[in-house]
Amino acid sequence: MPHLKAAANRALQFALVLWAVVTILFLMFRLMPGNPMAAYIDPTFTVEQQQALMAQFGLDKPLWEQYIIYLGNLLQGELGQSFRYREPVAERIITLLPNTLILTFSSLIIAYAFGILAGAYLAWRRGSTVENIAVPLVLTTRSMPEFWLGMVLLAVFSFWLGWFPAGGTRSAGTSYDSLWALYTSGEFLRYLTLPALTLAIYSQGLPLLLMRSNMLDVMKEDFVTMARIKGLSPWTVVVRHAARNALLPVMTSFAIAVGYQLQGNVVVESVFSWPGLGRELVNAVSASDYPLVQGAFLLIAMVVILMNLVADLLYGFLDPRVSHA
Amino acid sequence: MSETLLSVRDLKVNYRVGGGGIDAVDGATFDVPRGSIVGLVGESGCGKTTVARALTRVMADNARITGGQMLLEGTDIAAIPERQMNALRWRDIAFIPQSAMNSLDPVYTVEYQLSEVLRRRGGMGARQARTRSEELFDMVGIEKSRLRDYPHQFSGGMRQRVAIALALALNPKLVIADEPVTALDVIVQRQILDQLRELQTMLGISVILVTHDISVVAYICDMTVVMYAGRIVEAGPMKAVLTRPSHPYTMGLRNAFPDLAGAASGTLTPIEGAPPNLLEPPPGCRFAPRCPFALDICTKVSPPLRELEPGHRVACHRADEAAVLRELAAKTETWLAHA
Amino acid sequence: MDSNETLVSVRNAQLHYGVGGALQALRGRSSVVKAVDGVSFELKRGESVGLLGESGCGKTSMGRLLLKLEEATGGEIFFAGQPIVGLRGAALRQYRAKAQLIFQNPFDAVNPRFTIRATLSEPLENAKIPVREREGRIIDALELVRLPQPQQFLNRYPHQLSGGQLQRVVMARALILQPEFVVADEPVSMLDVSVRAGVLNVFRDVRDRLGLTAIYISHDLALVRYVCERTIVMYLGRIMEDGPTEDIVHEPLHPYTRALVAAVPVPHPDQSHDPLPIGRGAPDPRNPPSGCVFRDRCPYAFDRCASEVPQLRQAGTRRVACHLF
Amino acid sequence: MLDVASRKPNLVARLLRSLRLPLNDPFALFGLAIYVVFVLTAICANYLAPYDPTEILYTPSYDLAADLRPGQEGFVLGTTSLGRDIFSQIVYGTRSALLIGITAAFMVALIGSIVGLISGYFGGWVDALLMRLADIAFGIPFLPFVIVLAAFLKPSVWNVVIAMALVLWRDTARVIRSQVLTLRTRGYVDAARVAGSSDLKIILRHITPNILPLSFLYGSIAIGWAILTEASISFLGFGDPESISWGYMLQDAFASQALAKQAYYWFVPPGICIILVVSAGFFITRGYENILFPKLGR
Repeated sequence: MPHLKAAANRALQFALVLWAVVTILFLMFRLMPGNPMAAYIDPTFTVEQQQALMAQFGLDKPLWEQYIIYLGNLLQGELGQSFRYREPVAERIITLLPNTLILTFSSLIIAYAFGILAGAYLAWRRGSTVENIAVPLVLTTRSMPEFWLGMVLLAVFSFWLGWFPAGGTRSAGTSYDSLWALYTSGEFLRYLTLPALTLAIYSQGLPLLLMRSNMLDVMKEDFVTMARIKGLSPWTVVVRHAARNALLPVMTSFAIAVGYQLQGNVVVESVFSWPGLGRELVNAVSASDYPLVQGAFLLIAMVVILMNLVADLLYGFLDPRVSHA
Repeated sequence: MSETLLSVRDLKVNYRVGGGGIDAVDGATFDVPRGSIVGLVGESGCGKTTVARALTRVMADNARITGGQMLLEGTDIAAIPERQMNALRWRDIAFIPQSAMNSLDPVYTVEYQLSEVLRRRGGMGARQARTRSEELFDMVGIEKSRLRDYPHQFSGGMRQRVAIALALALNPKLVIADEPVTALDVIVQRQILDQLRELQTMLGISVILVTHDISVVAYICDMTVVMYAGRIVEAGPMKAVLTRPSHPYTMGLRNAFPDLAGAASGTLTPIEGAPPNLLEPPPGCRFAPRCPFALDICTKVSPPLRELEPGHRVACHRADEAAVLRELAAKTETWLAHA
Repeated sequence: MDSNETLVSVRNAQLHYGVGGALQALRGRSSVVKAVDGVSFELKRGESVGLLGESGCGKTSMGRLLLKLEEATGGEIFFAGQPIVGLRGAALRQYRAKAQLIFQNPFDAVNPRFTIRATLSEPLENAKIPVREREGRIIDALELVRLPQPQQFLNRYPHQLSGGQLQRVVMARALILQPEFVVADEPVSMLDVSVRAGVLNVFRDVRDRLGLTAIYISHDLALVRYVCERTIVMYLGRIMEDGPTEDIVHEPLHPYTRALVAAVPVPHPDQSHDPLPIGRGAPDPRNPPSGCVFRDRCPYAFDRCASEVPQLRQAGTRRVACHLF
Repeated sequence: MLDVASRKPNLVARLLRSLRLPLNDPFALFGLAIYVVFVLTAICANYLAPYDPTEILYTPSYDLAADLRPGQEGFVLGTTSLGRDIFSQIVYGTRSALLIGITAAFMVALIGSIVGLISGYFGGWVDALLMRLADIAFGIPFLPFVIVLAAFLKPSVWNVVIAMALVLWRDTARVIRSQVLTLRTRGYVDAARVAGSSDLKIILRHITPNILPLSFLYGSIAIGWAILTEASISFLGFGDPESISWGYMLQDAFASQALAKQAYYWFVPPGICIILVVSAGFFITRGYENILFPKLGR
């Protein structure tokens, strides 16, 4: 029973944070220097379109009234018209979301698989030369600008060796009737490899260091010593007891890492011209396409906030000391 | 089978610290008769826990057995290879930790941790392990339904009962309990000690009880081994050692313990000073600097363990004057004059 | 300073913790832990009382209430006739100079970064004692607690002292402003047995010389007996029995006190091994039994114990909270 | 007992020791060396750089010194497609990187520590309010936020600093808060209260010295974040056009097809500089032991 109460509590916090970010976004765009109307109306729109948008978003009304309308529109998914593409912002960003998510999750899965195994291994080989080389190396990957790493991989594997395409998600001219068809086509993997690898190299540092430091802590615990005194095999002691406990916080950090990774995507998608939300946001800002900027930012923020909530719930769910309080 | 289950002969354990090393145990010799409870008593840093952990051969990374023998029914478990030693673990030698709170894995149910030992170490099948687990919980007085609970759902006393059940899982010959009741309140402590005694006599196992509390030794132990600064200063039947202490340290310890049954205005006499720094231990008897009866020889030659009466051994140059020293030690001025 | 003046008077003191946030209170019965649940007693000037009980019985919380480290959630506490609940500002500072606490863990009670001189001058600074007088008062305080050649300790750091020495410094800090009332919370439980006697003797000697009114909190009846001529036995936040220590040791009245006295082992072979007159269960502060909180473990419990909370009543030389009397 | 120097250690020694800088550790020394080199470079950039980083250069035979390989025509690291000296750009880039890095890190560490201290020490509704603010800050994706800021404010070096001060205090605050929560339960804090010390005095004398190492650690992490963020922002074209930064160099190289031209001498050195400065921060504080997320201690 207490577990449900905690979950409800967290969900309430989720709604509160989401509402706050939405409000911040609203204020930022309304209080921006220059003409607040520009937040939704581009001079090149036809007069009728301008009137329609003016009414729809109550741009001539006082601020707080606009805010109420804004929230109302938001709930119905109404985010206004993109200046450049002349189509509803909502539809456009929804279609781009899967590209970003597949890039984020594929790279994170590689990063976490490698990080957890390497972290556990490094903890086991505490104080060895392997550790003295590996840990600084990992730190360097944490100090690397992701887009620069992308540039180097592109220069080597694409332009020099030609193993991988230079960008995008499919060769020019080919078309797929659905996203699923695209994602499952063999060719797509060749496009996904470099950007996913770039993000994976950067983000594997976190699970690796987290797993390593947790393992070192857990190995000192009494129940690990007791496992050895019981005569259990080293494998059982290290994997079944030490790693199982050390894994707990690493798994919860996965959800938060998705939030952080979404930020990394912004630049990596630009380097690999990967049609995701990040690149869309960058192009929209360059083109001062404000409704699209709002929409893209909002969707990224929602995924980040959702992931923070998932991390909380995961933490409670995974650790019996919380779930069976 | 011989009357003694385990005899420890001149055991030495060294901790590597920085450049040098500390002889935390510097030549411990004592026997554990079959089917008896031996109290290993001493203050913090005297080496009692090091002896207990040495018997399991699972010690801190920087600790090594550097001398002596530990003969368990003739096998020297100080010397046998790791594989052979591991075969003995939990089947012959089991261990009860001080606070069971973090000695049980928090993410597994108690039943999982019991059956893990019964199946992996005891070779039992799933069903057989199940019935044995229930039997063990009955023995220690916990309802079977609680097998499915996690360690954090048990109170301090209940967790200690789980630890006892775990230790008795494979009917070991020897159970080493490292301060099993220190972290418990006095009523629960009494109930756990009674249970430990009851199970010990029923199963006929030998127990080494490591503690700093003489009253606990008086309550439950058959034999007593008193340690100070890595050495054994006195050992023998509990009644003899506690009623006729023959080493000044044992005498001093007894004065320092408040006695509820004693007179109200009894004064508590401290032993002034502090245990020696084992990095550079003083020559001769290590208790000499704090001992009110120390002679010149005490600071030069370390006294060997000599037998005063059958089974009652003392490491003190003035052991034969024990009766006289005991009278003097009972008076507070003896210790204060020395301070 | 006539000796039968009541210095400390506690009337129905309560300290309840709401477990779980306010939101939980909104939705369901928020489980409240009653650490101190209606405790009343009085202390004459110069009197020493032992507060005895097992962990979780509320003895430490009672000590913290008296020293205003926790704010009582019910009842009143008077010091020399003045109410201390809700005391603030200058009046609180004055009270602080008169009432002091000796801590359980000497290694935790002194800031590891402070020299012994800095540790002892903090109370002097707060009491605005002129700088030139401080060194002298520090030396006097250290001599009072019988620390040999105090001068050599002033520039040392806590980790360079033994447990016994550090506990003497903690005592010196508590006594440096000549308080009237001292609470000692298990002051020797962290020390080796051979060192305990020394610290206890200092405490007894100083208390008698300065005529202090003292409360000695402990779970060890034998130690309480050595220090205080009166003892209050607590269980699950309530007083079970209050009276002269010798009577309680030799002729305990309340069933819980009987079990407590019978359970204490003595350091010589001939002691009784017969089972304790008490049920097994552990006290659970979250949902204590109705009526008398001890009834679920009491061998003499009868129906009235469940329906009516036993009040402290006079029984010979003692006060007992039990329907048997 | 080992004897201690009788003279009372002076303030500076105590302050340094309270930061617990592990100067005997090879990594920390390596990190410190990198910082020293880059700070010196930043200070005397105009002496070290042979040319003005934005000046279009010509070879002695008057044709555009474009796309020259390192060593050609005396250009240590070669030139860009526009004929500008890469080495000079790197030297001047140090200036903006450190300027932004240190100011942003100072802001983040300061705000985070203060929020963490107050909410950790006082608890109650103050704690709840500040931590909800932190949750909201955690809900804002940082880089996208900086980009959206760039849409309004005219591009400038300080956008990153403002954005970090507004958002990135969140990590430091949460970590400092959990540290303060443990410190608050320590005996010596209760002892100070019983000794009559005021809350402010307790915070300054007992709590703050113990959290300094942690805020210094998160300060150094923030330096890394600031430099990486500035580089990303400039790379995306929202950087400050007047000031030359490593991010701008990479954007310039990327836009001029340096990858296709395999002009590694152009885009690899700025990346290496960023890695050196950012990793120096980690090494100095040996932060790598806990370079991870703030432990999810609620």
